Amino acid sequence: MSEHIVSPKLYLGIILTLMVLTAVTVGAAYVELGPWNIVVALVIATLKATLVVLYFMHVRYSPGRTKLIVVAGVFWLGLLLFMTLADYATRSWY
Amino acid sequence: MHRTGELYGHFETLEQQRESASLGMWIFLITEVMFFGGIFLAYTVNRHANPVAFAMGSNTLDLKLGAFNTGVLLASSFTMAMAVWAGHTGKQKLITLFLILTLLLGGIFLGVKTVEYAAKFEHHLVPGSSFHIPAEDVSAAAAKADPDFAAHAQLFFSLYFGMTGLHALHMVVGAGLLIWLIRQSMQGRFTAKYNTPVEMVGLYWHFVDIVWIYLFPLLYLIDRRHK
Amino acid sequence: MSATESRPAEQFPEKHYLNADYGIRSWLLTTDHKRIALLYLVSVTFFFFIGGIFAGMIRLHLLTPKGALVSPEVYNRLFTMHGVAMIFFFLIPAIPAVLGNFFMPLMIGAKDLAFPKINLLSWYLYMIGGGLALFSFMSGGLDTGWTFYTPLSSVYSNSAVAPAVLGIFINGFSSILTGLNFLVTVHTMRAPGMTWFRLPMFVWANYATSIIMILGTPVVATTLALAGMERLFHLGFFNPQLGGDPVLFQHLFWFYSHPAVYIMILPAMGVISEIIPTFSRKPLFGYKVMAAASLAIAVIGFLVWAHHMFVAGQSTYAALAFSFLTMLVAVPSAIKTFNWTATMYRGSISFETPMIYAFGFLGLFLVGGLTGLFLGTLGVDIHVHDTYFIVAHFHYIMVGGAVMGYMGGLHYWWPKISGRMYPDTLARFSAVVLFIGFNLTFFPQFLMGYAGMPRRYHSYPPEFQVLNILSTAGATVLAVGYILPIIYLLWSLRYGPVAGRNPWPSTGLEWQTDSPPPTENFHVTPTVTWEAYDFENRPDLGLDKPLKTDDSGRGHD
Amino acid sequence: MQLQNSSILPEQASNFAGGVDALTLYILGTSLFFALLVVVLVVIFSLKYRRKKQTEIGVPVHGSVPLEIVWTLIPLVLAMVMFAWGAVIYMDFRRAPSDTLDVYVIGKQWMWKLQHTDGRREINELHVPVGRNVKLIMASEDVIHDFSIPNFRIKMDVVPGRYTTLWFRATKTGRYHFYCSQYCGTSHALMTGWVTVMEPAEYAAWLSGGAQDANPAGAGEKLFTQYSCNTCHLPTGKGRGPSLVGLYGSKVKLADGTTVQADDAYVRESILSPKAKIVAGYQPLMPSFQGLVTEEQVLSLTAYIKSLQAPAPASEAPAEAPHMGKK
Ligand code: HEA
Ligand code: HEA
Ligand code: HEC
Ligand code: CUA
Ligand SMILES: [Cu+2]
Repeated sequence: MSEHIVSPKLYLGIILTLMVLTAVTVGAAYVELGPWNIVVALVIATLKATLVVLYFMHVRYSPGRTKLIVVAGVFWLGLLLFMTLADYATRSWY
Repeated sequence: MHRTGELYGHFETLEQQRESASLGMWIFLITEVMFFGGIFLAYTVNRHANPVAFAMGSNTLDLKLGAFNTGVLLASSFTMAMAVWAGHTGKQKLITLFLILTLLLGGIFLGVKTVEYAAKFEHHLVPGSSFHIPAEDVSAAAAKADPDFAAHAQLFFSLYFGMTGLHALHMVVGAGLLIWLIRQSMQGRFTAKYNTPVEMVGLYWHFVDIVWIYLFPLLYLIDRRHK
Repeated sequence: MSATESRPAEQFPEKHYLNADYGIRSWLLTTDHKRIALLYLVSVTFFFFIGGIFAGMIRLHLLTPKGALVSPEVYNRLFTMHGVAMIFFFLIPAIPAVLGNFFMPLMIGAKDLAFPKINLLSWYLYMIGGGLALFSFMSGGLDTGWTFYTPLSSVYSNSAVAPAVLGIFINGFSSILTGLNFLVTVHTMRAPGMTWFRLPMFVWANYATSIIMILGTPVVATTLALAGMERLFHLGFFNPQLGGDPVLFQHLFWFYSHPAVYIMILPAMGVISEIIPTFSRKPLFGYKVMAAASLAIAVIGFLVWAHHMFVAGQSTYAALAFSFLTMLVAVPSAIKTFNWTATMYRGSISFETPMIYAFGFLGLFLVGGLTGLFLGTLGVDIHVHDTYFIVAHFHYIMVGGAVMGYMGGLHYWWPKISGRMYPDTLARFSAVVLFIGFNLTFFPQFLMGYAGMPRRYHSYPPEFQVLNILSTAGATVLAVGYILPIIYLLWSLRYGPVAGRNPWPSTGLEWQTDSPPPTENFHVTPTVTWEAYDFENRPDLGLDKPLKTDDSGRGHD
Repeated sequence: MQLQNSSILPEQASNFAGGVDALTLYILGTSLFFALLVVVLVVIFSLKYRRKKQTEIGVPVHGSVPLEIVWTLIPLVLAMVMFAWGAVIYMDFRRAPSDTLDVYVIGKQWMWKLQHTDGRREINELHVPVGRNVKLIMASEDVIHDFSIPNFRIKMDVVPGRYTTLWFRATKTGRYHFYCSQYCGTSHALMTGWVTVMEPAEYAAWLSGGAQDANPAGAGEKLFTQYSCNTCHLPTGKGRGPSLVGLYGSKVKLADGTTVQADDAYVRESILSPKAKIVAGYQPLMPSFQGLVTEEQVLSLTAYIKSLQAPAPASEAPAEAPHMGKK
């Protein structure tokens, strides 16, 4: 399956990026952005998670089936969150 | 179910066995995603309902320790990835080395977590009968329109302990798996041809890392600006 | 059974999975999926009877408006424990863990599931969970309703909630591991030639079910864990007095528990999709559509959960969306119903016991499913929500549908499981008793429900008494219909005539091996060269060639 | 008790009943059609194609794409009609008209406490005039309950920690059972009562008779002083908080630019968590009264605020409406 062998150099690049992103997100937390603070924090977290999934977990080099599983998992989590929060968001509508 | 070498009797080939293990692991991780998903949802809804208490609770967490730990865990993911790489390239010594490094970093993470937990115990911020919020915090919160602050803060801390505790539990399981791998690896069981266990534990370890990648901003970062 | 008589008598195989090894250890430590299936068979039957006894007491109590049997406290415990035992410990594991476990590997030509040890672990988790539930039943019982709504369950109830919740939590992992095992098995363990579109529909059904199990069950596990912690440590995730929200619990609970109803019905649909072609000696009508419909039910089934909460205080617009999606999920079920009917068209239909059950399923599932449409419709649900109309709806679909399917499957595969035949006439008779008793029990409940009788009432206004008496009378008939099979199936183990490899005959791989099968399932790994349900090109079955396809030209597609 | 008439449907006694029953009959018709279709086909096939010879097999028909499409589309369309029709009824059910007679309902294990706007209290009984729009504003003191009136074809959960509302217009005088429909513990089955629908004149007589507590608006006025609300909310609007005169029913502009309808839920939220919605032009100074005031006191305060109507449009109150508040 994932017989593709990633070079340690790439891994090193990824981990450095992850560290930088961590520093960025900590810094951003102190900047007053109103509701955007949450968005920024979560976008950076998602970026980091994506890097881990694609490279450390080799999904980028994995067969379509693995990709499908990952996408399906994220999608279902999204369903749970989105559809429930949609209720809360629209409670006050008439 | 008899077994010949690495191959279990109900499989026809090693390739089939490897594929099954990998598929099984990925499916397992998806169930984990949904498992944590429920708590993340509970966190979101409760935070939305009690913004003041959650913001103040979040500010009691030690950001330096949290950020440090994030770095540690990311680094451990890196060493884990290197262990898998060493497996694929058949460098037996390196497998063991990287596994040990991963275990060490995981240990540091758990150690720091213990320090953080201990601080919370000291300040009576652990949900339960001894939970206590200083009176001035309560009145400060009441001024910000949350008279039931003590209860709501307790909610924050129960989610904090629930989420980080569940994460730590996963780390402990992961550490156990690493020890099991290290023992096998020292016996030279893993080769370029057979290293499925290393790869599988690797997937698990990265997943646990990802959970933390989200826990860190949600618990430590959001609402920092209020201080 | 008549087909058997015309064929040469077969011998009971000398060595098979049942006598491969002896002693209690050989069962409790087995990794043979067939033996694990039998462990499940015994345990789910046990819980069915526990639940059935509670049901009997419920019905007896409701004979009079004031309540004939027990105090309100006890009555509330009865229906809660009835629901918990039946849903979590009987019906959810029933078809997948018994029939699926036994037959999926056989049907795809594998030696076992992909992870035999995990399979055994699933059973142990089930037993631990079940043990905790029993412990809760015996140490004061449980009075929250099977839905565990907060803050009633987490703050106000004084019953043994914690052990029950923990039991269901642990049982959830059993379900997750079963689903995981099935998914991997279908992907990696198929015999040569067994392509995706040659899989029997029962395998597709279990595949779809497994998807629900792995994606839904973890969420109910977290939910119950949160509710349990809320109860034990006085936290407030769902308690408004401490800052939480009770409706959130309902969202989380139904996110699993609605899809869970499809965990119950999909495998039963799979069983029916095996039985109808076999006893019509004809391919399943619209094979690919049927497979797609199973997956569609599993996926769309995840989008409708809040139809249980139309009057629970969710937003108006969310209710609209969920009602809309509920209507969509009814469509694949409609497609399935029509395809089963069409499968019988121009078949060669015989009426052995499994087919009688399949007819029962079809009729009762129709009523249950169609009444689901009333509930999915917003305007009507505000009237019938939490009345006996709901009770009737779900018993029609779960008892009339899923349990009928389970019984049908048990009768269909019994010769393979045990190697022996049961008395067919008696079995058909008891299927008919079941059908009559069932309708007598639950049809009146539609009427009382629409007239306004709320569910979970230990006493009720006198105008509902006549209907309640009818319902109780029906339940006694129903009980007979469930006890008879136990008797004759056990009898057949010893005295039943030898069944032979393929008594009906049927096209699936599972019928190619001995009855009962050997431990390794097949003496030689089979290679599949035929399509599913293809009676036409199977000389080995000893059947005629089909009549000439007719002028309508619709012989093949 | 109302006896059922000869029809299979229970008595229809509200504006919703006819619509719900009509929709039920439509779904019933559709269902009967499909159920009969399938059953008749199964019977015909069973008779016509029953096995005649032991080794016979059926004609291998594999499927038909046009048929599949037909029996996908027909149910889909019929189900969409059900959805749309049901949605229309539901929207009506969720959106109360503005001219309602309000009754406050508090559910607790295991009784219903009801209070009319002029102070008349009832337990497990509800008196309403025929032909008037009535709105129940409901809260729970403990677990979730549900107020359900089958002859009106409506019900709504009563959820702790917030308000839910239920509205109807009774169309027939008489006594109708109401039930608690959400399982709420031991005596759930005893949490029932009767709605009495009366002629308006009779109703007015009933209202004025019987024990009458200080009306909630009056009680609310006392609380308004007791909790020093009046120190910030001056009727002139010159206080630290906005004037509450004429607030109820108006549209409020918020600091974040949105507007909200000032209904019961909004007033309740303003009292319990003022920070949630800040009125444009004001500082978030108001303290929360969460935990200080009980649900009943919130209801009284709300009733008082409601009674503070600007003097100008006095016309909207119908003649038989109970007068609200003083001056
Ligand atoms: C196996 C279990 C099972 C299954 C399969 C279903 C299937 C369906 N259920 Fe049911 N349901 C339950 C078990 C099940 N249900 C339980 C246990 C409860 C109560 C829980 C509790 O509160 O305790 C419940 C409650 C319940 C509610 C909540 C009611 C309330 O509390 O107010 C609703 C509302 O939408 C609903 C709808 C449906 C629908 C639309 C389907 C559909 O999937 C049905 C689809 C089938 C058909 C439609 C029949 C075949 C179709 C045709 C012949 C063609 C004609 C079709 C059309 C015109 C579309 N169900
Ligand atoms: C798979 C699920 C399943 C199954 C199979 C059944 C089977 C039956 N159920 Fe039930 N039921 C539920 C799931 C199920 N139920 C659920 C989820 C609820 C909701 C719970 C809640 O509200 O929380 C419910 C609620 C429920 C109620 C409503 C209680 C209330 O709201 O107050 C009633 C009332 O008639 C009822 C009756 C029955 C009957 C008569 C049977 C019969 O089919 C059972 C027949 C079987 C036997 C009778 C056992 C075999 C015979 C013996 C062991 C001999 C002894 C027999 C006697 C003494 C009669 N069930
Ligand atoms: C310390 C001053 C203060 C006190 C005391 C106070 N309020 Fe307020 N109130 C405010 C301010 C300032 C606002 C506007 C900002 C906001 O929306 O929070 C407000 C807003 C409101 C609103 C919304 C008004 C609108 O125009 O939308 C209501 C209703 C209300 N208060 C009711 C009460 C009640 C009832 C009490 C007593 C139980 C009370 N208030 C006590 C300061 C106060
Ligand atoms: Cu209150 Cu049921
Ligand atoms: Cu549902």
